[in-house]
Amino acid sequence: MQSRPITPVRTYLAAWAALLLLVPAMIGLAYLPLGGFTALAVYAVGAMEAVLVMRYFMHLKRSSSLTVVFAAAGFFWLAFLFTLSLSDFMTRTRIAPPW
Amino acid sequence: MSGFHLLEPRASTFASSYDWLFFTMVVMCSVVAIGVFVVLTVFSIRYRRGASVDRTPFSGSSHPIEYAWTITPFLIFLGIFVWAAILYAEAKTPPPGALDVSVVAKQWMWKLQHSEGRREINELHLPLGRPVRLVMTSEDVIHSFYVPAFRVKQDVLPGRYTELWFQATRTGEYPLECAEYCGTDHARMTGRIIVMQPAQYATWLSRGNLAPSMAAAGEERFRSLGCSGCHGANASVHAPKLEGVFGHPVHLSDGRTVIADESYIRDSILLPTKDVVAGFVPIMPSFQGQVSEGDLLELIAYIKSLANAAPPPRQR
Amino acid sequence: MPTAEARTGVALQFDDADQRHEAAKLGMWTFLATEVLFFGVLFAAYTVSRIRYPEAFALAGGHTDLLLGGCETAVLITSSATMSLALRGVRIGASRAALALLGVTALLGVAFVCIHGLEYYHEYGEHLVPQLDFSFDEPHAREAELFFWLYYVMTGFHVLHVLIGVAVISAMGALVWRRRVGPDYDAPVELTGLYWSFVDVVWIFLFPTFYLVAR
Amino acid sequence: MAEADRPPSYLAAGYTIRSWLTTHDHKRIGILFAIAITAFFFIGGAAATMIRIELATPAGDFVTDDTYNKLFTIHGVVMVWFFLIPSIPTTLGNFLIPMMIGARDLAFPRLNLASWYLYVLGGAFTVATLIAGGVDTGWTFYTPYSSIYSNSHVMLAVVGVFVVGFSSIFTGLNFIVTIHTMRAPGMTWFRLPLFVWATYATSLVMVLATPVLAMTLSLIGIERLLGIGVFDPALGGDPLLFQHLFWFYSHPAVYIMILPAMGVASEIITCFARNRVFGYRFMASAILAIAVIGFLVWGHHMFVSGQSVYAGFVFSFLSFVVAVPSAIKVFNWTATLYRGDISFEAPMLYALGFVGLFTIGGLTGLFLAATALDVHLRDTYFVIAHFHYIMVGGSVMAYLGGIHFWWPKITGRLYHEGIARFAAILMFCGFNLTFFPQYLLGYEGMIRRYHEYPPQFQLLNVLSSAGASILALSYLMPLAYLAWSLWRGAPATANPWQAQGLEWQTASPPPTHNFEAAPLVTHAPYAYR
Repeated sequence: MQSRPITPVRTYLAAWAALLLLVPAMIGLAYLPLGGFTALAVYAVGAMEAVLVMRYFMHLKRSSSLTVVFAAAGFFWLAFLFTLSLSDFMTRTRIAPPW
Repeated sequence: MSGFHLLEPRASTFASSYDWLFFTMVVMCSVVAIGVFVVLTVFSIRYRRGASVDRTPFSGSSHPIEYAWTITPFLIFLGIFVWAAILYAEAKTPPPGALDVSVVAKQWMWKLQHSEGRREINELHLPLGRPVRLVMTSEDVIHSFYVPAFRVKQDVLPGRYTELWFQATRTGEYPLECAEYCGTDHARMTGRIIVMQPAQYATWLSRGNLAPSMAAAGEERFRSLGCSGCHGANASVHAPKLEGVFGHPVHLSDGRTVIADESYIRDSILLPTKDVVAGFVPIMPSFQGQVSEGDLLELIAYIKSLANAAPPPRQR
Repeated sequence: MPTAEARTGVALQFDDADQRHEAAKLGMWTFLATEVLFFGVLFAAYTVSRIRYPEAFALAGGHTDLLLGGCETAVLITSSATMSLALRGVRIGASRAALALLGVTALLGVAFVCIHGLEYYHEYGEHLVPQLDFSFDEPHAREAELFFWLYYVMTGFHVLHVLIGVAVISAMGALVWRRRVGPDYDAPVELTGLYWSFVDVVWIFLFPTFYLVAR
Repeated sequence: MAEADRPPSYLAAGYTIRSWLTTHDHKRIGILFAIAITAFFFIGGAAATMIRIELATPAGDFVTDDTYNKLFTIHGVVMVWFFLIPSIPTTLGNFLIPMMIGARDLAFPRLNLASWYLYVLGGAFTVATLIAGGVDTGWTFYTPYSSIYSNSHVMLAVVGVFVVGFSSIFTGLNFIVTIHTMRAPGMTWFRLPLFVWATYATSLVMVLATPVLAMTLSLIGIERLLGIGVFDPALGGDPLLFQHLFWFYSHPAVYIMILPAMGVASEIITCFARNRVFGYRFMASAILAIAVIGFLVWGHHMFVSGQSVYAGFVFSFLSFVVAVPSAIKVFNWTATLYRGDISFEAPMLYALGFVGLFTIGGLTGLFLAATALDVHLRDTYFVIAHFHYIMVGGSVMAYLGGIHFWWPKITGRLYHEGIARFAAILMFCGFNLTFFPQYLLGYEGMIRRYHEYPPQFQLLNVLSSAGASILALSYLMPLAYLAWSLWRGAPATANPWQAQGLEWQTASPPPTHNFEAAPLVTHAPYAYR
């Protein structure tokens, strides 16, 4: 039987601290006057946090590439859903104004 | 079984270009299908068990032929895609100067109104050889305006406008059908399109009920709903003037610029705080629930009639 | 082929414990991929609505409680960390520590639900529950109601996941207590940890979605 | 090994009903599924029969408008979710996947059984919908009709589909994990039979698409219950959002139906042509390509729905792209016959029928992928004919071909070959007579979901209804002679077709744990020569 990897405690604590620091960062960004980019910046921080959780708390860092592919698949397919449905919602204008 | 025919009549400009593409595809697909079936049959007979033929396994690489039959269909598909896309873009772009007709669908009937004011139910009289543009909405569920002889179809949605245009090329009567399932009497939500010579059409239009034009009715509503109190020429309230707006770009308070089309005017009446014109305060109340779809179309017709009026000097 | 004896303790379809562990883990990740799409539909509905009504969503988004939301985020992140540490405890055979950490995780989960309940209660007081006695003094009342409807559906669905997680974590505590899991066999705890951290990931995206709209 | 030492077959592992309802054996669960989906096939078929009777005359004289609407809805709901989607994966897939990869069972046998119970529960809701008075939204549940306007039992129907969706997710998850982790020694990815590849790809689609449907239907349920939601325009929603979400599932669902059928056809054609499949790697990649690209084409159902023109172009282009791997597969099956040693037993007739009908169905799909052509054909009988060619001509033919092919393995009995061949040919003819006229009807503008139609369409409709009666007969025939073979069929040997594949290396019917000794795989599949 293979031995399972034992992650050191300080790795978990470091990840936890980083996550707790990113939360106020996210809130702070939301107050910055970046116009349309605020949402983008906030969700980018969110994505960073999600990656941290998945890498360290969900041990993707030490998992096989197959596991990483499966972990990414859900998000990847969600991206299909978003891009292609937004390709409709964002472009509901005429090709050329007929006037 | 009367009136059986295999070829659907072609009664619009779009129908002929449509059928060209359609029958090209029919020929092409038949060639492929027959080709596959012939080869299947020949192989089946030639290599049937017991026949004395050379059965030494195919030894060469299968890749060249596989790439060939991957890339060839792809290129043909690309061609069809482009051809169809060009036609589709054309069908989605009404030409300028089209005759406008308003369509309101509801379970299970079509209510149509010409901009001159004449109303029809489940029937649409049209002049030959003139582009016609329908601005359509639904009062309940999704319907679909479909005229097989014109090869055109467009879903009619509640809560927004969709448009459809065509130009009839043959006089006569053609069935109009609802193509999107809409409940109990979906199958009976049908009607007729009657294509007439322009002169006849003009006579037809002037006969019948002497309703005011849609724009005139809209102007009347514009007053009775109190719109003129703010948007009128002598209003004291700081509201955008509506002369010369329709069909022109409007700058919004959030920096975007939109073309003032039917959908924009509709949204401005129902959701006045959605797209606020730059330099104005969003103080207009929503008219959601106070105006019917028909009223709305009349109001829009009125605002449209102001499209070419000179905008009054801005009082800022 | 391993003999029947070599397979004792592992369900019959598997060759050995490694194969079983690998299968369980892959199964969990596949399940989480479906969960991403479950929540994804709601996020898609939210995104489309927000694109249609940006001002309304900005206004309505100002009525959520950022302070409580921030606390919930911190609580959930911390619980995710304690859950990982609990798994580590099981793996190195420190069952007492593992038990304690599982307890803390479950309590943090309960705390999250309680804070959320408090938030829901406040919003009820402010008439922000759609269809109940919704009233919104600013413009865009109808679209704001849509925002709050999405808020309740999405956070409610998430809270449901948290509650399931708390129940499963408690069950894991029982397994640790009864020595049914340990250094030789930790798959149930590992899978629970994956699920729990996933619930955390969902919240990390829910938080900016409802609490940080145009602040 | 002496006869007495042989482990008992899986059928002899228990004879009580309880032993079946609590089994964890993938083979027995496969049979439970086969029984359940056959029952639903005939429920859906009964609705189809009534539809065809109504459409034999232009007037709406056989059933009322509301009844007709409920008939086509229940036909769609039952056939899509309770027959076509589970058909091949849960029966043949369940039975064969572990054997084909040399495993003793699926990775999660209890989950597999739970999947069957969920199917039955979902089915119970659907039957309850029928008993309560039916549902009239069409299987597509378009909003706002389904969420606000329909007065029928939408909630019950939606719950049924929601529940059966979980059955689908669990089955898919089980297959994915099994194929990844439980292959026998030496069974590398490129030694997998194409049926395993097809089932794997199908499972990916099931797992990644079904949640979207489940959640979307829940949103309809909430909207209907509470009167607020994201789909109804009167409430600020967008009905096209529903269509996007619905087709994000329901277009890939078409590939859930056809991919396993492609796998079955590949197994049968290679066996009866005694030839390696032409271009194995191309075939395997084509299967995966179809599964992935199949997720990107859903908007071709919405060219006239009010979707933006640009989105229309994107979806149209991607739809043509997904047609390429489908074309490859047809060419490769044809090429597999080249220099073969072909015999025409019933499974082969079904498989060849499948190739022919799938070709026609696929080619007519190109018309619907082309934006401008779709404008006229959308919601007409052209669409109906197209997808029945794929789903009935394709999937059902392949399903029956597979059932015949593996019948000796599953039951240990041989069916009557002559009757089976006759039924296969009858089915092919009946099918074409039923559905080919519908292409012509579609081009002439006959709309789907109409119970009344203009008289000039009657000739073609009568032809179609006549074909349907032949088709109905040809579906009842296998039911009868296969059942007969259970009692009177000759006992089958382990490998009656001299087929390759691990499932043929064990007894017919196989022992509970499939193999007496774990197989070791040393070569690629289809080593017929």
